[in-house]
Amino acid sequence: MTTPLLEVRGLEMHFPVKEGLLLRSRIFNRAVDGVSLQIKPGETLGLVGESGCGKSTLGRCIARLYQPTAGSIVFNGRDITRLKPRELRPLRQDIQMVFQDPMESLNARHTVGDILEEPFIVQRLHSPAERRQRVAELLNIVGLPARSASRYPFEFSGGQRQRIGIARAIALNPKLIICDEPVSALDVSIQSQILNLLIELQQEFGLSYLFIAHDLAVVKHVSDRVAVMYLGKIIETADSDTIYRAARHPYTKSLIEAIPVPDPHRKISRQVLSGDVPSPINPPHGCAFHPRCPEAQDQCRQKAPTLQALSEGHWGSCHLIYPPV
Amino acid sequence: MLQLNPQTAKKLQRFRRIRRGYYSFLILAGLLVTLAFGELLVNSRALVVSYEGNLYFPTYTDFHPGTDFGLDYAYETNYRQLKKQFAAEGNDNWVLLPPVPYNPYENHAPGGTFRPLPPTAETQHYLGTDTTSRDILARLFYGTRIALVFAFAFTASVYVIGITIGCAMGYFGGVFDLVFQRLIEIWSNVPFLYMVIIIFSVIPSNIAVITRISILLLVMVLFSWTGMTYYMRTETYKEKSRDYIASARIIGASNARIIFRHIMPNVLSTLITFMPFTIVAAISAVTALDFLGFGLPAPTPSLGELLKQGTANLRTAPWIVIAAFGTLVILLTLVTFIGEAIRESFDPKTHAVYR
Amino acid sequence: MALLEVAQLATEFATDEGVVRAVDDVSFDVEAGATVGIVGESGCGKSVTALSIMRLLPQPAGRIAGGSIRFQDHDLTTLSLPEMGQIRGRKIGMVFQEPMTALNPVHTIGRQLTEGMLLHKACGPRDVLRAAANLLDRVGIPSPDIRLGEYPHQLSGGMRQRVVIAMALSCRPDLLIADEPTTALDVTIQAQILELIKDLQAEMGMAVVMITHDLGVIAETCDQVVVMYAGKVAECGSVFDIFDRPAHPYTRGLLDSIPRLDTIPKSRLGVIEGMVPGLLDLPAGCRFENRCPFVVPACGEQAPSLAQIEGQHSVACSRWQQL
Amino acid sequence: MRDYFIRRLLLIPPTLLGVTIIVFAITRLVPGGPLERAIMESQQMAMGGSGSSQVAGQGMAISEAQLDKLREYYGFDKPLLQSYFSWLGKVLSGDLGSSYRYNEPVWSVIKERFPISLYYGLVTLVLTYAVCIPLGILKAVRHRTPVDNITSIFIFVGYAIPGYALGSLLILFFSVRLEWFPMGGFVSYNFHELSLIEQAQDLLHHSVLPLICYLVGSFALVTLLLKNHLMDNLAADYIRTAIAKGVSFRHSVTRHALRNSLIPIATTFGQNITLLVSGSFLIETIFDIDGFGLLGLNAILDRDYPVVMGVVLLASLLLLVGNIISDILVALVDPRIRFQ
Amino acid sequence: GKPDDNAAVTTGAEADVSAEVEAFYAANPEFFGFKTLADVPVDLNWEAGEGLPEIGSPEARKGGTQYGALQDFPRTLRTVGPDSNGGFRTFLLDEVGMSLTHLHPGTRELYPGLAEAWALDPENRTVYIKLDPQATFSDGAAITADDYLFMFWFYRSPYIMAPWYNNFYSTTYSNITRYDDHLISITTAELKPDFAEKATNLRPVPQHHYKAMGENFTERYQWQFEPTPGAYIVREDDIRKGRSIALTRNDNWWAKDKKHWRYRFNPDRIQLNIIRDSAKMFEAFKRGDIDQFGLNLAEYWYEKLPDSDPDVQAGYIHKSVFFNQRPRPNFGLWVNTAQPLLDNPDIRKGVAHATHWDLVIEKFFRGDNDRLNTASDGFGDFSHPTLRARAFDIDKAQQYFAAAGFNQRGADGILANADGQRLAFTLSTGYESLRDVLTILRQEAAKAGLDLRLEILDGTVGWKKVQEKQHDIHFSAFGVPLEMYPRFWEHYHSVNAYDDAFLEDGSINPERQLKTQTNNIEALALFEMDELIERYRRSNDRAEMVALSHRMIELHHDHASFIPGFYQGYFRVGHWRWIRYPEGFSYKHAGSAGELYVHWIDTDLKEETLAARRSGQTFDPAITVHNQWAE
Ligand SMILES: Nc1ncnc2c1ncn2[C@@H]1O[C@H](COP(=O)(O)OP(=O)(O)OP(=O)(O)O)[C@@H](O)[C@H]1O
Ligand SMILES: Nc1ncnc2c1ncn2[C@@H]1O[C@H](COP(=O)(O)OP(=O)(O)OP(=O)(O)O)[C@@H](O)[C@H]1O
Ligand SMILES: [Mg+2]
Ligand SMILES: [Mg+2]
Repeated sequence: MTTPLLEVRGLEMHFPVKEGLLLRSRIFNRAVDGVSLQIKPGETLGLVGESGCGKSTLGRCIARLYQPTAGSIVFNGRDITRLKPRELRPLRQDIQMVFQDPMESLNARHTVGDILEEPFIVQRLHSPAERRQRVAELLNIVGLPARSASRYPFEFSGGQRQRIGIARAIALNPKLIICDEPVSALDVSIQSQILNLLIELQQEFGLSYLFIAHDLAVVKHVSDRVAVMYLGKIIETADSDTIYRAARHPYTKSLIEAIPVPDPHRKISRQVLSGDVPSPINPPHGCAFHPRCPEAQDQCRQKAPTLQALSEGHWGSCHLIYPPV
Repeated sequence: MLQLNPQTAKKLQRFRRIRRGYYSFLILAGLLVTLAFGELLVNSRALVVSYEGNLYFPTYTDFHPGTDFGLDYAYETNYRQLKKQFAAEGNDNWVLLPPVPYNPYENHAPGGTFRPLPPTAETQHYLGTDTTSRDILARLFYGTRIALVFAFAFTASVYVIGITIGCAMGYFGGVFDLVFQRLIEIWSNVPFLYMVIIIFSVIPSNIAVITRISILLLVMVLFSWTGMTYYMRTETYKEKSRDYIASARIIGASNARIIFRHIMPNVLSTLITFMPFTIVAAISAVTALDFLGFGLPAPTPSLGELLKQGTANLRTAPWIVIAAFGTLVILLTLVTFIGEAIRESFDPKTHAVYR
Repeated sequence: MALLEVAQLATEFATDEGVVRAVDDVSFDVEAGATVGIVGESGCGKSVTALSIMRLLPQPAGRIAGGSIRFQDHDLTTLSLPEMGQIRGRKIGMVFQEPMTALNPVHTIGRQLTEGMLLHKACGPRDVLRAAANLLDRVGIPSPDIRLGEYPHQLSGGMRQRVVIAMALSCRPDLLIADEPTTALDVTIQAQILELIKDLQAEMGMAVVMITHDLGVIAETCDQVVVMYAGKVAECGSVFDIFDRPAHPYTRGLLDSIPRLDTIPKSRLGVIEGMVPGLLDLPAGCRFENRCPFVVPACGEQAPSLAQIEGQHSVACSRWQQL
Repeated sequence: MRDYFIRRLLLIPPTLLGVTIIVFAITRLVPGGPLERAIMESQQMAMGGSGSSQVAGQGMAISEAQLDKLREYYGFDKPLLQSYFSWLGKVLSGDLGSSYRYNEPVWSVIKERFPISLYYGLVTLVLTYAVCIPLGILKAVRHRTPVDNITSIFIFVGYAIPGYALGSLLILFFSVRLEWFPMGGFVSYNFHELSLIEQAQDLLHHSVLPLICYLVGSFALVTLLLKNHLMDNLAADYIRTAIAKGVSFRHSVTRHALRNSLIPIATTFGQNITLLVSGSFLIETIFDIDGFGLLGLNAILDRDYPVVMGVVLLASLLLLVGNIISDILVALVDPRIRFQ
Repeated sequence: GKPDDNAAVTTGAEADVSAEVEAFYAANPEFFGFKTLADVPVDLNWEAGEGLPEIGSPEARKGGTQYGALQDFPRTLRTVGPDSNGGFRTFLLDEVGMSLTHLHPGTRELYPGLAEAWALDPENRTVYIKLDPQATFSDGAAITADDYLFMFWFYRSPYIMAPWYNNFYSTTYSNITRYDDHLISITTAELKPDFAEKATNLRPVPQHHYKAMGENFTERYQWQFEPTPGAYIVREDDIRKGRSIALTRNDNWWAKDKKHWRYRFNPDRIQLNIIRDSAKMFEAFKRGDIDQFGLNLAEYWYEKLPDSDPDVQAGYIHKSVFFNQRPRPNFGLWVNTAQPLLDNPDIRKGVAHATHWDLVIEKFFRGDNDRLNTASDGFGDFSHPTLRARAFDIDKAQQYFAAAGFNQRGADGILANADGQRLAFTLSTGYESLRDVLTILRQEAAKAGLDLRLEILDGTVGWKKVQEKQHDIHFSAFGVPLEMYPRFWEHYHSVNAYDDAFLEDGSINPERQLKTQTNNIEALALFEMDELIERYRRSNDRAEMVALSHRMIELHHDHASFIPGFYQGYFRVGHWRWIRYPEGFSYKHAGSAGELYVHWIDTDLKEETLAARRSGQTFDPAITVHNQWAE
């Protein structure tokens, strides 16, 4: 068994909610509440879940954009949870991120050349001439014409912008790229281009991905393993195949059922989940999913389940699915 | 070659299309150029003097005592007289005077007493003279120049301070932000006139006019930068949470780099839209201060001083107030029009209604 | 006669750069009680088509430049504003894409919900609150009486979208236009909303124009489909025609590019290379010409017109027979 | 939200403390305090006056002890902090001290000016909103039409005109030349002899010119603010939703867009409240209106520090309270607002 | 004290200051004497100012309201203590009040006021005074000797917060003695030629009014009108704070039939409204809202109300100039000789010659004003008869500057010395309204190579600056009362310039420190001057004093630390036709047109004029110059 590239243990990110007369934070938004996961070199871990369940927060914690409240992040055998900004800088070469909204994540006042060159400048790599050379290479890799370097982001279409974002992410030859919903904002025809690109890059450079999305079909397509998040916790994780074939958690099941299938012949009636995702500020007692769970029982209301192994590589967090002890 | 960001180019294009603002801009730009070379247009020194075969260009050079041109005094030559004298002598010597042959300080009393003279072309006092017979056009001209330079300097300083502090507050947040917020709230409540009076009474008197103007500028800036910070703070705060900042952080960019390379340029473009209004405020403020007598040190030509003279002589010398008021209003209106046009072209309102 | 007949609709916008024809020669019919889907990439004119039907184009930039929209006995393009006011909300309801912004943030849900009902006298002032509460209940909002007094920001996105739907349905319209009603929502919520619309349609017997870019949604909800590309109809037909026998290369490309649960993981997905042409520099011929894998020089010369394949299935491609 | 307002209220005292400390310190640092003024008045030749007023002891030196006595009288005998805190102590017990200049309690000096400033402030405020809101609506709906352009020019020119300068011109033409309006003052000298209706007329008669000066500048800001926000709101999705329900355009403006556009105006309301009382001393000088602004200016020129401190204290307090009122207003018109 | 039968102010329960006053009298027996009529010397020569021409005109008619304006509302109705020195004080005291005797405006001799008769005892520096038994305060209380005793207590009391008064009344006078209710004597500390004047220009202070004197004097009496022996009173109803104040003629005025008083104080009411802006005040005058307006400034006389003005031409508004002869305010440049360079007499003389006052007088004041020649002009023979101020002379100025090492003109035409130091000084002033004068001086000085940097300061700041001796050259003037002889000590004595200015032998003390907060703002310290001043102070011989005065003025001139400016030998007014002055009204010593209250309002003329103005009817223009007292 290979050593994991990334190992996250019991990660918590609690945002203080300022309140009261003195703005003390007695209440916390438990955006990420005890998440553990592993990513092996060259592997893609898909992360799905509804809006607000903490996917982005988790990604940003791993990228050390946030300082996690608790838990540890071990990258390449090194605990990076508490590194100072200065110590983090070399690490930045290894972990990169691709964001959802390509327009938001590109500085509109910089040319594409500036944007792609910046990683090298910040990391003090290469001479100016080499940098320009590298920028041209990057543009070539992501399939943009070389003259794009002198143009501005808004002169590009959404898909092209996302390519620029990807080019920047791979500029420093990272080992892990956190893709935070990289295709959610794109049209279907563009989406497939980007997915293809990401997959090609992975194969070419041996990258690992943490691939965040809310579209399960997309996640399944790109991932080796999938983790399903609900309200700050991972409630089920397994090989992507297993998840779709043999999901165990009621939430995962209804999530899969909810995906509209582009096939008019398969008009199935499905079990529609009622209600909304509860707020992570005061999550329901017991199992966070119980208010929406069609199979909820008393113990679900009382005790929070923990993530347990269901079979080889398949973990779940539900009282009703634990294998008999 | 200057390569404009196409977005900026588009904004400029939009600006050009707003005719009221664009023409105001052209007029103001023309005015600025004229003012910059003002010494050639409005000056008591001659442009060219030809004396005994030599050519003299006194405008930007040292002063020439009267003795240089065969006169019997050692002080600055009176070129208007010299011109008359040369003409009377009828020899080859000649003098070329600027269109308005007066400087803003000299008391030129053609009638023999220092009194306001109505505008006449005959004495070349095209806008008349003020109560001590100084040429109004010259005083307006240089007063406007000083006011504009003052306003630009003021705006620049306010921006630098306000932006730096506001940005830092928004970016670092937390205690830093809280403390500064309180300080700013307190600071902005301190009456500004006070400071002007104080500084003006404690600065040593043996320093030059220009230094005193600078001190006035400093005091005004000291009490005006706070307004900018509110806007900068929230704006920075907003920008800070955007993904492009996250993507800069993720490649390891330092705080300084993020602030100066990323946040500033993004916030600044909207700040530009405030600029004309800051300039208007500066001109108005310094004019009001002059009007009250706490502004630019005498005898610096200034709009406020002229306005004050004008309002005190409304009935007898209406041309003073008309000239000063007219100049002030035209100037401020031009800048306001430009400001509005900039605002509109930088932040075009989607004019859409549904019916 | 169909409930709604859109014929050769053309809609233009005056922009800084010039006049943009966002919808060009679009025709389709909606039968009473049927569901018609309009699908296409972002910017292809779906919303503009819907807004044109409602005569809700932003003034003064937008205008209907040609064609007709026959709804029941009226040509909507020529109705006076007050007459249009009688149709809007009462005969045709509309659900918008963004539930976050579609509601007035400073008015209560109740006030917004009842406004249309009072206006069209769908019920008397005394019963209106009860009717509103019923409606909310009907769209699946728990404790509707309390919700009526709340403001939009106090509701989640899904709730808000339900309110918008309730508003659109408050006068029991004959036609509901739903412009991407679920795009901004989570999958589970999307499923809820789609179910809701289906149920309501069955109950009220209204026709629905469902606008979306999600082929899955189309497949699940629609009877008829109009595929749009760059302001024009590329293909239209029954949902089975489109999914089983796509005739237009664009429709095919779309269907190929979506990852399905049964595609092989990490395999190459089908792509449509290139970009949608800008509306300001449209090619003279077929608008899909620059991205089409089957392009021949003739495609660039003349714009293909909608040709009938069989029944209601038509396609705007000059080479459909060869493919 | 309640906590927010309580906190805002709690923050008022420290802010006032800071402001008053700074101003107090400044009064001590300024050369030419009340003492010097008193000495000067008795010794220097007064300009303008007939100068015949004979003062005993003119030109006599006074002893250090006597000087100290005067210092004590003017409260300049103690170190800065000590005298600040004794001032503060008095303020806390409701005593703002007494004016050097008027030798009356500061509070009663301020109180007298208050109704006058309040009158102009309120009328200006009401008129500003009464004119600007309809005008803003008109301009938003008629964007880029001749109506919009022409009113814009008027508004901007008005914005650029300094009110005090305009005041002199107005007096010249309307009071001196045409004698249509009085030359200034708040009311006529025989005001108290008039009947109620005449009093109202008199007040109005006196207010016209100053109000014009007050108003010219204030129109631009509110009108444009409203116009811009209304335009944004008219283009907003929820208006489309309303129209889609069959609501007429007029109602969509008045019932939907307007209230949203008033939110930013409510935010600026706080500053306008300060205008209520602070007025503009320049305009007040020109028109001899004995208001708050003029009081402040004169107090500064007269080195009447207790009044200065009183004015600063009150003005700051009003500004702070005004801002809170703004916040409350915003919270009232905008249910989304959740201050923390 | 005397029985308090007129308790206008005090109520029974309140503090009564009488005991304190009595105690003070008792503690200072050498100052407060109590004697009987028998103690009055018998050989006194009683005078009553007989034979002086009567003031005012029998034609004067009583009645009408006179409208005037004040720039600022009076800060107080007190006449003493903080802020009592405002413009309204003249109305309360100088013009409307009454003292024992007054100086006749024509002859400068004493004529009776509250005194019925007086007798001088030069040997003892004492004046005996018989009070007019008819004299009463406006509240009806009789004026008696006690009010004079109380006056001294009052002015020496610390409660009034006026150290100058405290000083003045304890050092100028040495005794007051009460013989009976209507006979007192007052002794001055020094026997000066004008001691009679000093002893009799005193006003009574009504003890009954100030019964409740104490620490809170300033606040308590802030708005209380002190009962006056004079013609006008301020009624409480007429005090409209911040807006207007009015004086009302007291119909029962005790002096209304007295010689010198009966034709005066004619208007029934004097209504004073507040108009802050002087330009606006003038407009109010032109509208007829104000009856008369001072036109001293050339700007008003020639520009704003020229002879050609329609209202003047139509005879509605009359213009009058009255020349006078009285001590002249010393407008001029006060040079701080303690500043570097300015300590050099050559520089000072150069500056004097580079200052073009004649141009200012000629072109700014239209030649109406005259050059002040010394700092002590207008004191009759006490002033120097021949000395002339240094005239503007570029050559001389340059010579003097050259002598001080400034002989090269810089690029801007300003002289510099070998070290490159520019010849530049700050010319400051606290007179905002005279800034034009300074700009003219500056322009002209530049011709002589002297750079004057202008500093126009707020009045108090300017004052503070000179008091701290931080100025270079300051443009200012000290108030000069109508006195017989000039004062020298506070301006020119070295004790007001330095601590220990000189060593024993008269040489300069090298360690002397500049003294601040004094009026010697030239930092003038001349050993010889000190001696002269001391002799002058000791002298009671008029001739000796005249000689000393001349010598000191010369010395001061030679020192060149004061550059005399200008004086105005006249006053001039514009007044509406209905304001009437006595035929040929012009008094040698008068300071203003209104101060004697000899004018009256002709209400018929007022109606006529206003009607004429409406109908366009005109009268003969009246522009009068009373130049019998022109110098
Ligand atoms: N910087 C932050 N400060 C405070 N709370 C935050 C912050 N970022 C996220 N949150 C909160 O944390 C929770 C999780 O947010 P997160 O963005 O991680 O969700 P997500 O799963 O990425 O949702 P989406 O699909 O909408 O992107 C939310 O309740 C959010 O409000
Ligand atoms: N107000 C407008 N002014 C100018 N052009 C407009 C305007 N509204 C829409 N358009 C243009 O019309 C075209 C069609 O827009 P439309 O909103 O119908 O697209 P859509 O298919 O609904 O896309 P999406 O899936 O993003 O909602 C776009 O290219 C757009 O640029
Ligand atoms: Mg997210
Ligand atoms: Mg759309």
